[in-house]
Amino acid sequence: ELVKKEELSNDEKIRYSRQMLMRNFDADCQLKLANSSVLIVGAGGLGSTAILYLGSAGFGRIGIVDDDVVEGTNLHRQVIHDETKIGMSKALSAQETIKRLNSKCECYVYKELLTRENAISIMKPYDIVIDATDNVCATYLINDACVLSKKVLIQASALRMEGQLSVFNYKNGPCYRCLNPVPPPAEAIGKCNVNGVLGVVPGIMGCFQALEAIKIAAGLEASYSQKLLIFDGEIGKIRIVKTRPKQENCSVCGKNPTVTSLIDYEDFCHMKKCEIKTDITSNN
Amino acid sequence: ELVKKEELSNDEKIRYSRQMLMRNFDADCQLKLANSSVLIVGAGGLGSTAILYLGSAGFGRIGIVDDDVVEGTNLHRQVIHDETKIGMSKALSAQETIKRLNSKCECYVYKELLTRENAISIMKPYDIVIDATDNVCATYLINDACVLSKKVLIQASALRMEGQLSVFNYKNGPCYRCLNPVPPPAEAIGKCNVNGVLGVVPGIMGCFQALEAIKIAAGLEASYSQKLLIFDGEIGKIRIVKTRPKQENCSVCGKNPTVTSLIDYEDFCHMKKCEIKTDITSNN
Amino acid sequence: MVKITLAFGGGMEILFNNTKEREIELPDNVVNMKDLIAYMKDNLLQERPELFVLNDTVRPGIIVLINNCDWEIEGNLEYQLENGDEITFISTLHGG
Amino acid sequence: MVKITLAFGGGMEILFNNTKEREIELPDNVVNMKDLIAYMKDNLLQERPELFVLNDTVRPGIIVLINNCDWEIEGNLEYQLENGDEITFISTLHGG
Ligand SMILES: [Zn+2]
Ligand SMILES: [Zn+2]
Repeated sequence: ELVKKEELSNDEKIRYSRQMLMRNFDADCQLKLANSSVLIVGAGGLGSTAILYLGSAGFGRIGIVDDDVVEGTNLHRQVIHDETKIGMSKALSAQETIKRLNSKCECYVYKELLTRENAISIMKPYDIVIDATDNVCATYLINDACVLSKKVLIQASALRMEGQLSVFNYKNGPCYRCLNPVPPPAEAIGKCNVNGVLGVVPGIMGCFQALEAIKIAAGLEASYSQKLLIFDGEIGKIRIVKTRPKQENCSVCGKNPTVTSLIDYEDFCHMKKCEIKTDITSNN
Repeated sequence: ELVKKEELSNDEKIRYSRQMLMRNFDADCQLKLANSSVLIVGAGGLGSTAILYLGSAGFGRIGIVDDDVVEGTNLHRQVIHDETKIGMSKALSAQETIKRLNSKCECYVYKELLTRENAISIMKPYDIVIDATDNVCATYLINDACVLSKKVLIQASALRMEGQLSVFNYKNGPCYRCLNPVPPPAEAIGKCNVNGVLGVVPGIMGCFQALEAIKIAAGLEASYSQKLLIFDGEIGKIRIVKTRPKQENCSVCGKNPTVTSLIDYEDFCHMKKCEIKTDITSNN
Repeated sequence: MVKITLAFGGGMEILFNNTKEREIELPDNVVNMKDLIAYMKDNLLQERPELFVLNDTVRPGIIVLINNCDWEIEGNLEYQLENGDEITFISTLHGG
Repeated sequence: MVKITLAFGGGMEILFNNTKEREIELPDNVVNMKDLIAYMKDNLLQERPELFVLNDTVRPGIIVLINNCDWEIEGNLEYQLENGDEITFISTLHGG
């Protein structure tokens, strides 16, 4: 548990002064950040900006989960790493960057794959979870773990020049399964290492994830709960659409849930383990 | 001048492979990036993400203009710098980050204030200019210099939780003056060091600037020419609105321009020099 | 004659002639979303119907919007199409 | 009775009761944008009129949108207000 601060230190008051000058974001908001924690799952394209801005905003604690290592082909979009980090754990590399950027932010790393076995315990010390992963199995796993352990989830994805984002399990809003009760057929799922991705597009989406996390932690209202932000960078179109509310018959957050503990997500998503593994290592 | 490449090297083909996998962004697009150059004016909040993503995308050359030094109060939003850079030139600090991230990108720095005397010559070796400054005088100066030297301009700004962006002087579209022939009264202008800014909001806008620059350099269509992207992060609303076309009576890009060389922008914007200077040093 | 706009994203456009937006005029027998999906499958789809439909509705993993609102709120397959409607099909993305 | 929505941003909302969006019913004598600006100045503005108007139009540095389109395209001060219009006033931002 974070030790609850009653007051910002003088250093913090100076460091975050430009933020606290805002009419709608006062010292109390900044103090709430200092008493909040956020876990980012994935230190790849989405994670790069999400971690940079969450690490610098004034959160008391951030956590980074990634079992992958930095590769040269990552660097066109994973700008929290660099050429000197090739071969290094992405989680450690991101932690190093945050320690230089904001030495006062407690930054923990988990150099492992998030699994049904470890997800609940890794999430436990955090208030908010950011899904910055790149595959559908991880997304269902994180969603279910967030519902079971009552964490707000900020989910996003990016492919080619497109991105999608929504906030789940927030103030009685829907979860990812409410919107997506059945996973897509395996052959319908695009991947960055097959379909490609323009580097800055996950950067944009990761920034939006950080913004939502900051607002939620500071006690402002989330903007994209029961809403979906849909960005098409090719044509510059941005849709913010209303989605269905929490579904009574949702299998994990509904009235009579059938998913009461974490399940086998590779099986649920019709994916063989080897495919997932490939996807994560080359692409996270 | 950049030495024109006829072909990507094998290293480049590997490094940018995830980008070139896209249906709508092929090896030819990546080669166009390698043969393009972009100048970023301002290595602050907007510049941080713009520089990170432009430096990593595959541009042949980027340039960074900033006369300011890194301060502790910058670090909640200027994530290209870090605590070890406090007191260092922002332009040099950003260059250091880019050299680590992408050693193949030619990255030049100009540790000076952009002025009516040096603007045209600093811009000369670049195809595209990013206005990532924080004050109205700089914006008019950059606009006029871009019109006079026929450069595409990607202009953005961010304050509190809001951001605005547009592409100017692109394919016979309007310039900043077409939309804003008269500068606002000095007392109506907000500033980050008075009104505050949430760190990640300029991050979002800088990413959008990078995206537009990449698309333009790669020969795709710009999305926000004769359009204005207006973001309100407090309520999560994004407007993309149609603006007026190029104005025949525009004083710099119109049929009978009265501004045919750079002018005194402090005077034009009714600002005393000391105010501008304060604004830039504490805030860029 | 009911005229609607079809919009595509997330890769769905690849199945429909690589156009992200188009206007179409509907034949008289296409009155609701169920009819529209069948009509699109038979007349507009270029390839691989299994990436669009499953059991007379869209396959899992496609976001369907009626005038920029989740179709679940608007009545799903039973929604009665009106002149000027914008119907959007966007594949959920997985990547980061 | 013409009803319109007023929207504010970029700090303009501070001058108008700190609301970013509100519906208003217009008196019969408010028919175009010129009338609306005068009406807003006299009836809705909370403080500092010089931050909103100058010489019977909005001051420089305010983006005016009529149904999310630059008012310059729509006729500027002469635009005739219609029921359901959304009129937006957003201050240009300077900061980074
Ligand atoms: Zn649910
Ligand atoms: Zn002009």
